[in-house]
Amino acid sequence: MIGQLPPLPVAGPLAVAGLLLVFSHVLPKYVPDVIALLTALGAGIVCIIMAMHTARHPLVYWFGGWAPRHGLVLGIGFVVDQVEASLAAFVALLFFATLVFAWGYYDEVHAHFHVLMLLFMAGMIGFCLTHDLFNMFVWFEVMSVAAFALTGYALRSSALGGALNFTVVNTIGSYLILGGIGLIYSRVGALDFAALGRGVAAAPADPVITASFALIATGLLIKAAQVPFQFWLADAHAVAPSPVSVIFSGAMVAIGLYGVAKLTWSVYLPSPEIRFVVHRLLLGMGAASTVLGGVMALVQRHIKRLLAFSTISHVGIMLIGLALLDRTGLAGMFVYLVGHGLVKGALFMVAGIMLASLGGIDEIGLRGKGRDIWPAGIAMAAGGLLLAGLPVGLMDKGSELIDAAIHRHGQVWLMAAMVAGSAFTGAAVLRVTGRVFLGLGQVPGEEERSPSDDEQEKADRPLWLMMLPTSLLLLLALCAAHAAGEYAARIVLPFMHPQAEAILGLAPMKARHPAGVPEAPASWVPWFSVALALAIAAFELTRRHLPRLLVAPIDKVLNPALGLLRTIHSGLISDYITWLVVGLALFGLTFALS
Amino acid sequence: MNALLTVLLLMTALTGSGVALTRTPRRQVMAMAANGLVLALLFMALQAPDVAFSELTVGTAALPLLFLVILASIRMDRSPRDGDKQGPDKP
Amino acid sequence: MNRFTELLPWIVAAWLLAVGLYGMITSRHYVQLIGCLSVVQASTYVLLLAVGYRRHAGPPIFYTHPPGTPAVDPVVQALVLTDIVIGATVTALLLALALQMHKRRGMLDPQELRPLSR
Amino acid sequence: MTPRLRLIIFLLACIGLMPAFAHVAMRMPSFGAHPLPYGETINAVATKERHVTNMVSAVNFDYRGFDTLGEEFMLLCAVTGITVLLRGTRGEQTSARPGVLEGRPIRPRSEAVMLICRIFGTLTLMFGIYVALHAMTTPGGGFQGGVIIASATLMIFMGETYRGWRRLMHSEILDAIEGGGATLYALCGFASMVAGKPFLYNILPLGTPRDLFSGGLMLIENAGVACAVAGGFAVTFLEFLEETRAEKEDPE
Repeated sequence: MIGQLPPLPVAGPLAVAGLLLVFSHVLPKYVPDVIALLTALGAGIVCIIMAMHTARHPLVYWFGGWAPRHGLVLGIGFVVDQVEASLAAFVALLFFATLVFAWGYYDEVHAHFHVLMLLFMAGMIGFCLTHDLFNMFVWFEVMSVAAFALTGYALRSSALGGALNFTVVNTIGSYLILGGIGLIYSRVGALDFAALGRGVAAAPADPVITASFALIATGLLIKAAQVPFQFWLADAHAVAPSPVSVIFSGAMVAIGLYGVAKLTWSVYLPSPEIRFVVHRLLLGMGAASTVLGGVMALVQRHIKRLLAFSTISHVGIMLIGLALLDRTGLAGMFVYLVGHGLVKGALFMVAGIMLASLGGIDEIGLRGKGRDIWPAGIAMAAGGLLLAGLPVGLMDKGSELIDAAIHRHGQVWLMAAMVAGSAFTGAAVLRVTGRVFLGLGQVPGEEERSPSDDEQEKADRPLWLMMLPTSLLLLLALCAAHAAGEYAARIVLPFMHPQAEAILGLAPMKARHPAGVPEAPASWVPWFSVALALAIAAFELTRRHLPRLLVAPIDKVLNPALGLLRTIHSGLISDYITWLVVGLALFGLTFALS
Repeated sequence: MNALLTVLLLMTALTGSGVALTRTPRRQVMAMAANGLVLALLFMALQAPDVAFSELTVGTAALPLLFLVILASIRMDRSPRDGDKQGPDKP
Repeated sequence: MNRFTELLPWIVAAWLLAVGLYGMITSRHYVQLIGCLSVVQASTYVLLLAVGYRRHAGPPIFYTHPPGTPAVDPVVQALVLTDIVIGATVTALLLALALQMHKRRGMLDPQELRPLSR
Repeated sequence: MTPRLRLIIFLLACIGLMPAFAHVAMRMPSFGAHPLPYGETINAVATKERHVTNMVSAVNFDYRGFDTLGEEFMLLCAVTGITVLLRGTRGEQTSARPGVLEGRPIRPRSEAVMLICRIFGTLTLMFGIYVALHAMTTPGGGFQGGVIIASATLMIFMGETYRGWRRLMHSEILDAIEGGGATLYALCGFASMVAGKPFLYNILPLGTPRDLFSGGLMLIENAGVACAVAGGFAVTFLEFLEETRAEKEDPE
């Protein structure tokens, strides 16, 4: 019975979406909402059941009954292990919360919103569960196309512009992935991950294989919005409807990074060149994204854009965890991914509450107007502290694991990047909280010069309905962190290439044996990062009362650099494509160095 | 490698460059149709009739048609730029 | 010369990618940019089908030839078919976005359009 | 960035990529003569196992049928997106009220044009159905056939004027055809599960090779694809052509 589950969370939502479209013209109001909610819930439950039943061995499912013969894979398989199932369950849960949040909001157009959301979810879950490279690409495209359409949903010129940039850049990424698939197929003649992993192990130094990695990783890193592919994200996440932004920042970007993790750890690991590139270039990209996202978040006034930049920063931290090529770091990445998704989802919901209740999204314009919706303010403050690194909950456990991996590799400068990213993004969110909900910060700083928008969303939902999923996500982000850490440390083992331990020179671990979570290297680090965040937020908010002698030099030093960063984030698609090619060239150069 | 494939590959590169380097959208549609046709022939030569067929229906007929329709509606578009109070960037 | 023709498919694929990206970077009209995207896509077609090509072999259709006659790889062809659908749908979606954009802003110059104004 | 700077950066990056490309291209498998175990196995066994002669269809609908499921729903996704994007500002009314349009004057087509379009429309439609039906045996299939069928509807536009086209094309029906086709594909998979087999397992009798109705479940999947593609492209054409209608003035 359990063996029949894997196709359900993908094919089920697809079929429901198709039926919704067929009957969209006759369904009364709220019925599409109920159906979509139940579908997301059902998919989540199925994924949780799968996660519970894969502790000993994975669920292997061959579509069309095409089990491999003589080692040759003819069909498409789902190999569901605990990593895949847990991640898919997280995606379904986030969709469930978002659909509650958006309850009754999208009733104008025949259930089209629900059709798109269900297809979006099915694409993401398929992407998580699949064990076939091209099938992964297909689900990647399903989720991309749904995301493109949902971004432009509001039909405002900023939304359309964001959607255009998003679509063009991500579509180039898709074609690069497809090129990479063609390259590795030419060498290995297979598409199944296990077969590809064997093929890479058989020819580890083949330039065709390294080139295929470069192309596929570029495509996926575009989705994961890492420097220098990050530009589209702020445009798209800032303008998408707030429930859609919840999914974008909470899950979609991280799912792109999961794709990188999957390919790096279970397919390409045997190649020394690729390990070199991951350990140098991807690590550098992660660190750069962490710092750049944090700095850019600090100078935004459009709240959703601010949150979007903070997503770049936190995904950068996840990329660091991935690229350390350390089991603990990988486990940390997964914990951080879920924790960040929950917190960032809740924060985007708060932004949605502002759009609906306060009729705006501009931090400076909303100063002091948030007092009536104080519960949202508490949620936002909590989210800001969690982003800053408050030592409770899943995000902290994730960064603790990543810290441990960093210490093992002795690259302490990465710690500085992580602290900077967390503190900056946390400070940005705390500054918004202080300004909107407490009315502080009369004199705006550098953020005043950033672009803004006069978006608003229909105010037709009671505050408690919107606060319900927000607080649910925050509570989930706080609970059971220690158990989650141990769980992650255990489940990453089957996620890795079968020869991973030999390749990475790790002490072999007994199969599926709890690895034990390493102790935190330095317990003052999270507190330091929170203190830094509070200090920056306080500085920004009390600018008016501070002596000019203190403020002026800081502004004088920082403003030119910030201005340059802002110029680079120009919003022009031509620039973005140029940076994309530069990123591709970076891969080429790093391979040349290896 | 036979001569036909060589010629078709070179023509693909040529017509593809033609699409990318044609600046006016209306002329580009013609270049796209030509490129689609050459691609379809190339796919025939690469022994992929199914793909050639698709490329012929999509790349040579359906997509250029959509481009033409969109260009026509852009040319006709005189709707007031109420936009969202942003107005056109160029006055 | 022989070596060159041997490498020609890969060169053509890379050239299409590069020239398509060049066209996009220098484009002054969004519809033209979307057309350039199809050139980038054409490079994936050429790459995939060239990977699946086999000399002195027929199409993977055994209607007139009996099964067992040498044939080219059918898998890449199936992949390219999917690719064509993806390309067509994304192109249509982009065109719809561009049209709506034109209605809002009255112009479609990618070197002027910014999602959020200052 | 100025266009000039952008171009310089782009060209520098391209030059940086040249050696990498050369290195990879020299090591690419030799064109047309390298082993491809996956495809060769399919070529060797598919006719025997699935009783079809078109290997591409066998891959698309059976061996890798799950890819095509995703592909159909991606199409559905894109078409839904296009509908949302284009209909959003136009509103539902215009599309639900065919023929009563102030904008486009009904310019009568000459009898000859109408006749030619009717003949060609019918022929195109027949050809589309023919192509869609022959998926299992010869080149062609639901996708190609679906696009041709959708193009045939355009002949109505050319022959019968905009009013006639709008009278015949209802977005509700096209939505239903499109969604129904894609759903049919998904239901094929569930039917296999109900029969106690893996998702998309070919549960129907396979027929004889070279026969039009060989392939078992693939035939139904193919029909689903044909409907989804025909409906999807027709909706796209419909929504796009709706945009060429001027609000107040006559374009021509």
